[in-house]
Amino acid sequence: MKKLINDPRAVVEESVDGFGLAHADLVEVHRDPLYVARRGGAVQGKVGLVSGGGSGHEPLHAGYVGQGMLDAAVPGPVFTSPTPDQILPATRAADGGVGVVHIVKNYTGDVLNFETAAELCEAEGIEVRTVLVNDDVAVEDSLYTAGRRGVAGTVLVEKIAGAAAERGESLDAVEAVARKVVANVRSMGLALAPGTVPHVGRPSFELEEGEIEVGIGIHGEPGRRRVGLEPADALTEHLLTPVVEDLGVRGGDKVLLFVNGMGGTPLSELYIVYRRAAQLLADRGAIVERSLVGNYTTSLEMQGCSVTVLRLDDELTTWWDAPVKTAALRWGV
Amino acid sequence: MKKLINDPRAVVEESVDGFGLAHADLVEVHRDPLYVARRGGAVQGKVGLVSGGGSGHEPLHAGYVGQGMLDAAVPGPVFTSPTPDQILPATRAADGGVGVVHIVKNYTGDVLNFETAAELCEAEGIEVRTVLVNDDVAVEDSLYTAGRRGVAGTVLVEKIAGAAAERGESLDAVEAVARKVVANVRSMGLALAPGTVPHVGRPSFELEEGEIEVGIGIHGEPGRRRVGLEPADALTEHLLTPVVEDLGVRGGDKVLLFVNGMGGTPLSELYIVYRRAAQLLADRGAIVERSLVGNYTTSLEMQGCSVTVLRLDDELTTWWDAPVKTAALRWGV
Amino acid sequence: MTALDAAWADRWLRECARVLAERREELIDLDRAIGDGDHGENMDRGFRAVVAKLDEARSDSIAAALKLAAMTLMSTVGGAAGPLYGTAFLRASVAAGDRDRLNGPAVEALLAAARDGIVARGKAEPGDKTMVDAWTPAVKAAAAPADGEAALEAAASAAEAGAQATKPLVARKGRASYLGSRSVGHLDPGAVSTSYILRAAVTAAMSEISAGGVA
Amino acid sequence: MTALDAAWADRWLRECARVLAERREELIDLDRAIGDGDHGENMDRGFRAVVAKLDEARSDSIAAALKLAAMTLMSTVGGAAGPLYGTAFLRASVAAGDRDRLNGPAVEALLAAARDGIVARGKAEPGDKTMVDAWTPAVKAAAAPADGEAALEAAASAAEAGAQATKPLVARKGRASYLGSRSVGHLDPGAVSTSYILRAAVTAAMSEISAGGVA
Ligand SMILES: Nc1ncnc2c1ncn2[C@@H]1O[C@H](COP(=O)(O)OP(=O)(O)O)[C@@H](O)[C@H]1O
Ligand SMILES: Nc1ncnc2c1ncn2[C@@H]1O[C@H](COP(=O)(O)OP(=O)(O)O)[C@@H](O)[C@H]1O
Ligand SMILES: [Mg+2]
Ligand SMILES: [Mg+2]
Ligand SMILES: [Mg+2]
Ligand SMILES: [Mg+2]
Repeated sequence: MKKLINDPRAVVEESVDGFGLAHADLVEVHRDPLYVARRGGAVQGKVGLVSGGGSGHEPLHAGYVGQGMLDAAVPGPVFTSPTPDQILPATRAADGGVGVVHIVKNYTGDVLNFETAAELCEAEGIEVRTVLVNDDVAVEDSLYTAGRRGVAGTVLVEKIAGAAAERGESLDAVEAVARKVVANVRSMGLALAPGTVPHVGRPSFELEEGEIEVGIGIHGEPGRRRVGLEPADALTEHLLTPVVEDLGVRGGDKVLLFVNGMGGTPLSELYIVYRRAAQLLADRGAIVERSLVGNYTTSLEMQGCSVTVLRLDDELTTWWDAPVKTAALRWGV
Repeated sequence: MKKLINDPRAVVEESVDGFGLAHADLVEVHRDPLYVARRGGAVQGKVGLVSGGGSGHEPLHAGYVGQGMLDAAVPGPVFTSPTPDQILPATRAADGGVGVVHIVKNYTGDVLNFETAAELCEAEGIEVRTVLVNDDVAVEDSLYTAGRRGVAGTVLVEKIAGAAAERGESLDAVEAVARKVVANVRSMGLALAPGTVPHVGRPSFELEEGEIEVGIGIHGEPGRRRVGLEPADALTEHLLTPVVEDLGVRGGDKVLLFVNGMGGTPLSELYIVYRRAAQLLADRGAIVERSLVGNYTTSLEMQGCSVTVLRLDDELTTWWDAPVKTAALRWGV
Repeated sequence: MTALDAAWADRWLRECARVLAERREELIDLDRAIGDGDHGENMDRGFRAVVAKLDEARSDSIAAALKLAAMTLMSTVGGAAGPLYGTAFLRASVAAGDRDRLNGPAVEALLAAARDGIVARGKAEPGDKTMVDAWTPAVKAAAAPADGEAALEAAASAAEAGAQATKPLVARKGRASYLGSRSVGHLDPGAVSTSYILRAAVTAAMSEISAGGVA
Repeated sequence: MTALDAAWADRWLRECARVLAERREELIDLDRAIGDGDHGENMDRGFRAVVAKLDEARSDSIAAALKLAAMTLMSTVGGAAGPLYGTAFLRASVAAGDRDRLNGPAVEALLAAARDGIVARGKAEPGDKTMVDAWTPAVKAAAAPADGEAALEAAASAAEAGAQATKPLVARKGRASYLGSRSVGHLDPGAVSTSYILRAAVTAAMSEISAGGVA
């Protein structure tokens, strides 16, 4: 394992430390327990927004703490959800007196830890609403699974709900818009090569030369199937087709197209995927109104990408365009 | 070779195509010959700013085209400088009637091609000033080399000169501030693992397990020396020390600290490097006033990073903070 | 054999830490196969923290030791296993009440409370290929013996068999469920760690070594 | 042997394309060792484009063919080699003037003009481990023969020797100079491609095949 790290067990703390130093104008890093809060603390009268999950997906979530997005982020160990005793103080730090929304990616670990934390928060008199993100169409949503996973669509939920909260919308309204994004966003990813979890020291999975995993999760969990490597255009179609079919995209629909890198793939390749995805959407008569291309929800240095489509309406577009000032997403301010 | 590409020889064109589609609000992509210009064309009365070079360093340079930064970018084939017949129309597209600055990374190929293009521009009556960026302290600047290479510091030159140009400074003034950045910026990088040039199909160099290249260039050119892998803190010191010594950083100096990823290293690791670099600067009494952390000047999917320090004064800080609206760098607007 | 008293509870938790550190790689490998490869690290981190807490202040009752373990696991393990084992130890602590020794029925009550806590949180049913498949037969096996140590021994053996029996199952809960039928042919890591935890309880019961001696 | 006329110039450029496509990998490897690994790709791309241009419109003079090559190389090769070879062919074209056949002194004049163009652009001196180390001995060797073909043959052989002689040198220009003494022990890719280009001129001179037949 070759990594720019010191002690494999100190990776998260040292990295968050560096993040706090580099973005001291935006965030405050709290230790014991570890969480990242917006500089200056909770905004009174504003609905608080908290997200979190295992580390290794940077810039998710700490990179999205700031004006117009999250009030606090809770980083767990690499690929392991954080614990209730981290989530509780993060929620306190985000509470402006009118309630907090927890944005939780749908993994058993995250769900259980946020659930426990929410109980503790309620006991303290902080009203918590939990919005589960489950955009990954690679996993069947049935009684026989833990349900769909939350992947890159999470960034869109955080951005849009964050904008609504920043503009002073009520707890009900912020929760509702977050749920609306969840209802209208779908994703699917693939991997060309695995990443390596520092404390494990070996790649998360093995792929033969010329073999890829379609439907990969952001923790290197296996996906739908292993197939041979194909040209980017064909691979893009394997990702986009289930996404738009599940979402039921029709001619005339306005969408946001988001091509996300898994961390180890060059930006130039993501644009090749974007190009084909945009063509395929155009072929279906959909109108790409907004775009996002880059490494926004990663899986360490995994090579691969995911394609996310969000069906837009005027409300979602307005919140998407609203100013945001975070380490990883910034415009209008 | 596993890559999200179609034809290895069409990588640059397809990628720039996708870039143009994703950022149609910011840029226009021109074909035959290929270059990327700011949407809406040259701003009359504004000094034009053009940069370019081999592809494979994305988001450099096309990602920096837009308000407050470049007017045009000229992508060559992967790791190969563009040709004069691309640079010429890009310069025309950037010319607002008061001259154009070419920002050129100091490589023989880039220098020769931009030089030829500049002659052609002058023949057309466009006044061109060329600013060579040569921030890489890994290479000895002597009569016996082609001089220092231009690496990640280029982003800072483009941002700061771009801000000055946007505010309507004269050709002399824009050239002067670009030269001031060059005079005050130094960088050094290292690689843990190579990238693969698509049309070559094999990694650019070989490193043993447990071996790294210190002083690597952004084309995988060999650096100062191969050493054993060490903890991130020690490696950061190997990069930062020559940078600050060459720059002659003293106690009380205000600096911008920039930790750049080479494309295949997780953001979390870059923050671990940032953390140590900030500590080392503090130990020397330098004051880190501004920061930048991320993949801004890459080398395909190479794993590694570089550390750049820019000595700031009030003028440079003002231009750094000025609004910028490009695909890869955006704030204040 | 020693009594199942507060000193035993302390030794049990320390033995868990020792065994899970030893089995860290194995559990990582099981989780890599059908999950995300962190189960061994999570359990090792959690029980290491439990021992650190025990070293700070010796618990003077079974209930106190189990509660300390519950709170520590909850705040250090993370993932799915953290809240599940945390709830299990918390419910077990409540079931232990002010008993200073455990007999067979008490062992059964304690294990049943733990299992019920896991089911309440995780909503898994037997056969879903989770740790429930180790806990459920363990509770059942603990019902017969009157003697506490014998009940533990029966429970541990049943948990081991239960863990082995997860191999042919299709996972329906947790991360492994994403794999669908590709989860067949692998042991569930949480069921295996459960069997180690229950076996540790037996080892602690047979051990003459005083609590402070094992780390 | 055929005359060194316009048809020969056409065949020369096509032979360059054929040889450089064949040597693409070899030149990539030489450039990977002490540069950035693109020289073979750059030269292949450039001469492929030259052939495409020749196919569009047959040049009816030596000067026209060389100028077409110059402009095409300049706009397709990129890197250091593009402007250098572009300048070389442009100066050679000027030196060819309105000659419709080349004798020995004309060959020498043409090669000297090419070399001087490269030096003017790149500022390398002999011994800097660049393509200049192939061109310089080539120009010198071409001075003796009165006959054009013999001059080319002498030039090509001298360029080959010159290219081989770059091996022990320390690079002082171009990308390889960053390596300092680590560049010792490797051939300079541009010197090698120069030797192929000059050898191609000889092959074209010996070839009976009409211009259209070689692609
Ligand atoms: N809903 C559930 N109910 C009971 N046990 C579960 C459930 N989900 C997961 N588990 C158990 O948790 C184990 C995985 O734990 P761990 O790897 O630490 O967490 P994560 O899956 O979050 O990475 C599984 O092997 C399984 O035994
Ligand atoms: N200043 C120079 N003068 C003459 N030849 C040079 C000079 N710099 C580089 N070269 C030649 O160019 C060759 C490299 O060409 P190429 O790989 O195509 O370009 P780049 O170095 O830009 O990647 C070298 O092998 C050398 O022969
Ligand atoms: Mg996990
Ligand atoms: Mg090159
Ligand atoms: Mg796991
Ligand atoms: Mg080269």
